[in-house]
Amino acid sequence: MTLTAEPSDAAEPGLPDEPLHRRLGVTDEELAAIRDRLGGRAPNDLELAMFSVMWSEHCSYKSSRPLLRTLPTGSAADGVVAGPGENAGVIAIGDGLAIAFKIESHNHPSAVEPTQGAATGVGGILRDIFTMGARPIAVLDALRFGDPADARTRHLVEGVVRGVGGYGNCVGVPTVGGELVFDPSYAGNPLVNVMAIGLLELDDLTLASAPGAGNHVVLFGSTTGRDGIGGASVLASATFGVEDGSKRPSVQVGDPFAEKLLIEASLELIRAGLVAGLQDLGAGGITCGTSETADRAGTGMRIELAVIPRREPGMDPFEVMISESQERMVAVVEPERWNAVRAVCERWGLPVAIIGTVTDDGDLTVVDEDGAELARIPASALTSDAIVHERVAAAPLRRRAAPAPGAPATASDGLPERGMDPGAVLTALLGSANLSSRRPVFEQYDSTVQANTVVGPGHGAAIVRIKGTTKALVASTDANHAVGAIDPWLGAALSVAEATRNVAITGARPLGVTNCLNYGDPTRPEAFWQLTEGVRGLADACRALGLPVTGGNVSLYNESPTGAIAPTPEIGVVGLLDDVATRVDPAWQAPGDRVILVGETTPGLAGSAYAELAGLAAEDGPPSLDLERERRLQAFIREAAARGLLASAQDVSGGGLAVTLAECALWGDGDRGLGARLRVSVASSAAVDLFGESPSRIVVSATPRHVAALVLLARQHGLPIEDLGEVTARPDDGTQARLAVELHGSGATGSAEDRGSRIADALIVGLDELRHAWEGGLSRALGWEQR
Amino acid sequence: MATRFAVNVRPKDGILDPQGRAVEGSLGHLGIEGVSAVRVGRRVELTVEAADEPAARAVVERLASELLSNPLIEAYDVEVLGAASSLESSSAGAAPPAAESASGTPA
Amino acid sequence: MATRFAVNVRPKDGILDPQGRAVEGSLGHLGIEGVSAVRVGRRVELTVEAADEPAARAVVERLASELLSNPLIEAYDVEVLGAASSLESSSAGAAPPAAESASGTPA
Amino acid sequence: MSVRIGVVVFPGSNRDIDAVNALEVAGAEPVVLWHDDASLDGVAGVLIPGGFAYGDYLRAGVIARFSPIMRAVAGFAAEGGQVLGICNGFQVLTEAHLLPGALLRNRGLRFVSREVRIAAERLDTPFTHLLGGRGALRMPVAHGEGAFYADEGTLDELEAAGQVLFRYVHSDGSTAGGEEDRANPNGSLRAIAGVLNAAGNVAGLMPHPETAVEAVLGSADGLGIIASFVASAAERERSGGPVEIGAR
Ligand SMILES: Nc1ncnc2c1ncn2[C@@H]1O[C@H](COP(=O)(O)OP(=O)(O)O)[C@@H](O)[C@H]1O
Ligand SMILES: [Mg+2]
Repeated sequence: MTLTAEPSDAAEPGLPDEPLHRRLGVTDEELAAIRDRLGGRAPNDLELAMFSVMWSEHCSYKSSRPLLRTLPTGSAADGVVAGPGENAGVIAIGDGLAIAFKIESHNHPSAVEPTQGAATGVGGILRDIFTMGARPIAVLDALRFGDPADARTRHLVEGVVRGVGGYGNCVGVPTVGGELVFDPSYAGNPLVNVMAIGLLELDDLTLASAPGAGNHVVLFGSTTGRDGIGGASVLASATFGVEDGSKRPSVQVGDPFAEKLLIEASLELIRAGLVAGLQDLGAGGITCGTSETADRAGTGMRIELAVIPRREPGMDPFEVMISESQERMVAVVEPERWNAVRAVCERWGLPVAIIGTVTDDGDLTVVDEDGAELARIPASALTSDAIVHERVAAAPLRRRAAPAPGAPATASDGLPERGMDPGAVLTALLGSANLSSRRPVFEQYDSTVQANTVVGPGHGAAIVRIKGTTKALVASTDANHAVGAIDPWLGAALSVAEATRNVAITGARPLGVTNCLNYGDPTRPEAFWQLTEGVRGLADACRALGLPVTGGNVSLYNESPTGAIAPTPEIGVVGLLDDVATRVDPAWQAPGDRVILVGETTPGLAGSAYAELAGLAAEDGPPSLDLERERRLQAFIREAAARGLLASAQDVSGGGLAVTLAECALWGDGDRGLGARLRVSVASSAAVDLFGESPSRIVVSATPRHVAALVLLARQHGLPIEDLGEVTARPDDGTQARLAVELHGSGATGSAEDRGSRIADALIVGLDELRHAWEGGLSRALGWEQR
Repeated sequence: MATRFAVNVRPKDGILDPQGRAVEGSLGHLGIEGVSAVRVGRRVELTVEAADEPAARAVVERLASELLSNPLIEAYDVEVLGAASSLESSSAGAAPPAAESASGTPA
Repeated sequence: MATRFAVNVRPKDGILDPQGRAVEGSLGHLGIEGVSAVRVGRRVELTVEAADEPAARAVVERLASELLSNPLIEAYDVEVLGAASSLESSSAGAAPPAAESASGTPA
Repeated sequence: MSVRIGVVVFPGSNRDIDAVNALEVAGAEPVVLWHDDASLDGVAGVLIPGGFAYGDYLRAGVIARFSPIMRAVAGFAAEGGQVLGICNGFQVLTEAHLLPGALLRNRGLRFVSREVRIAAERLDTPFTHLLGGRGALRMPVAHGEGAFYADEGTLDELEAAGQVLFRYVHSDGSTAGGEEDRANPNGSLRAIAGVLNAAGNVAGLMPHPETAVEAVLGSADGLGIIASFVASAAERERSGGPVEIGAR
């Protein structure tokens, strides 16, 4: 057999006259390891193609597997029913119900074709969820791009958002949250990470395994075409080169309509107990779906190539075996259930075929029409026994300074030094590309379909009720790349802290963590060190907060000729509210309520939005994180919420305390806005207190009669607490409400007299100005028409 | 000189065409038989004011490859629909009959 | 006999065409001048197996008026692209040059 | 015994989940009607829910129109049965010529998902008689093709005949402007959000009253529309024929 059509005329990293394995991205060392697993025999071309996709970074986790073993994965005591290794993590939530959730990247496909790349990313993660027997009930999209003023970025943003929306809207799963972040490090390599959450009855839990020799292997869903050939190996495992524009592998096109039918048919098959195992086909196509399910069950499979339904004539065996055509599933079906399975698929208008048989020999065997063997590979060699590389990690010799693009390096308290009006700084931050309202984006996503959305995108963590119960799920995604670029351990730990805090401030109990590790080329020691540190930060934070990591995804080689991305450990958290009626909102509720800061403000502006805007001192570092304090803070806020002491709660994150206060004000009273009259004590510098992003802080509001109880509760948790002032009524004279923050304390005036005289001693700004900045910031940054 | 063109954009060979597939799937309900290989694309008609036809065609080609089609997943061809006074063409409803047609695939 | 057809569907006169407007709006960014009256429609290519061409055309007309266009807002015309073996046409990428074209507006 | 209301499910429908929930909240018994069946199973009213029937490929609603179930729905409507189409269901009903006008691409060319306000023009229809007022109702929209269009003459006729059922409004109840007004999410002509057929028994609207039926979801303002529909379907069933609701 020869490979007549190249797996992708483009995708081979090497030169055309190189041996086939290298052209498929398989190293000489890996080829030797493949021979080992074939009992010393050389693979034929089809087998080599199958190994090349399965031993790609994307499918095999060959660089990251040893690291991932260090993560805390929880136990039945945490409610964990399925952990890493399954299509999605599953956690029981009582009432016989469970949630399945996971986050996954589609970075490289989205860089090539943003709309289809993002769309198929949504499709892929949804399949992971319903393959487990869960109905997808929510999607969150975490997106990262380069400079929003850049034409290429704008094209990517437009396309990715269209892709996420176009797919999610059509399949009828609400997109309830996410992130949109701009940073120059993503210019050549955008990040598209999508998280999905599903709800299932525990009885319906279905695993991706292929038990029972003699069972049918059934393929249903779309037909198999040439699209996405070699996508896994090529797209996810190779650094983007300059010349990629001309050498593009085939693009996968998503069909959300077919996915919707696939969801309904799959869930119907599962509920009727018609399948013994179910696996979606994603990266690695049929090769991956069959070898993984067989390996998990300790069985083998014999696949009859000729009966696989195709979209095009003349496809080569390797094309059929590694095609990444979307919207396909493999089911393992007992022969007596086949007719029922076929009936369900046909009712939903989906092509369905028996493509093979489960065997007991442990091999994945591919045969042609005449029964001649085209390939025979131990299933384990393609999956659990795939090669693992011990990569070299090395910290950079010199610590990096925080990236502050185009900003002048000035003292970290540059704000008072330069006599800047803190109100103007706040307005600039709120109107900035990263902190302004994401409304222009999330309004393109159906966030309400299924009639469960209690809080959609835009106001902190998303809240989705569980119909028929008083419960609700609370979800957030976060990643701190800016600190991660300076200290990858800290960046990862901060990401976990923020994502869990976002969930906890609603009063919910975080249940578990999923993560998408977006890093650079693991063969580069510094990049591998970043990954190592990131995993350590993730593990440390999850242990400290007592949370299991139930799944995730690793995306490496996120580099372009302009450099590697900032390390980006995207963290997805799902929490549970036992009674949705007790949820706490971030918005201020009523005039007269007290505004209270819980937690300690610590120095360090590196990695903050303020530093990006105003510059920072060369010696300044990022703020520190005390995971034990974070744990106490989250325990405090949950208890305060449970006891009904809170009118509102919002955490301090991007843009610092001032931005948090502005959000509470703008969203106050059903988005009509509520002002406040506050005093903030400044310890070292106004910039740190107003705009610093030191973690583990929450702004709450409460009716005056609950303040004493809150103070006591904070003391009991060993947390500092400061009453900042009160929420004010809207002026009756029709003038706009204002946010007024007076600064006092030693740092407010500074030590030198002349310095003190130039310090603005108050932040006073009207909500109309703030709202204008906040609402229009993103459209202005992207050059979108405002409406 | 004003010329009216049409740019026909269609999914490339081998690229999934969900719309075409959906139309085929609905033919049964319409009681229509014998229809196959349905491909759904876009057709953009436009008037170009340029010195001569080659100059006008160059403009259309650029538009077609950079804006109107996505070369990764779509192919296009350009048709000349005929001379058009820009005024006339701006209200052109039914297209004038195709005068000439040529195929092109983006580089 | 298998014939390949194209049905061109476009927004009727007087119906605002926001897509066309969007194309016109982005011409400036591309530095393209002299383009006007942009109308964005659909083009559906299909193969019809019928006894003869008139029979095939009747099928296409029915499809075009009932399914492919909405007479309230759209007009269409039908082009004959040429004879096609159904197999060939199923992977038809670039259209063969238009052999003939006729305009029609649904009743 | 609660009244049985059919919810038509096409391949690609997705707000059927919302519709079933809303009907239950309104005290009705939802009955799923599969697109490939030609029978309405004796239901008292038909709700065509939102979603992307057949992927909304080609034109929203056009392929669905040819489903066997739509012949049954047309027959039911011709006999005076109440039919409510929401979002994609509205698109299907216009494509099927059971409602006037057409729904074009949103003028902004983007999908629009947000909360809007609409107000009923008439309170004497099977779909609005329990609303109790013409105040602004809050509910979500989520669509890419929702700009109501008909030619000027038709629009005048629809207005004169009382067939304009809902318009987009501002929070103070004043009618929204054209496409440049955020209150009109899609650029619908004359801010029309929903219409009625001439006989008054078939209605369609783009916003989602069926998703706004519980306070926990942010608004229960849509319940008045769903409840009106359910009540009038029940009334018709009881009286064994078309009912006149209120007086014009
Ligand atoms: N790409 C997106 N898709 C959907 N929602 C988004 C997206 N980006 C941001 N959001 C929403 O906008 C709000 C602000 O985002 P962010 O500042 O990251 O939130 P937070 O400060 O709560 O972590 C959140 O509710 C978030 O879910
Ligand atoms: Mg965040």
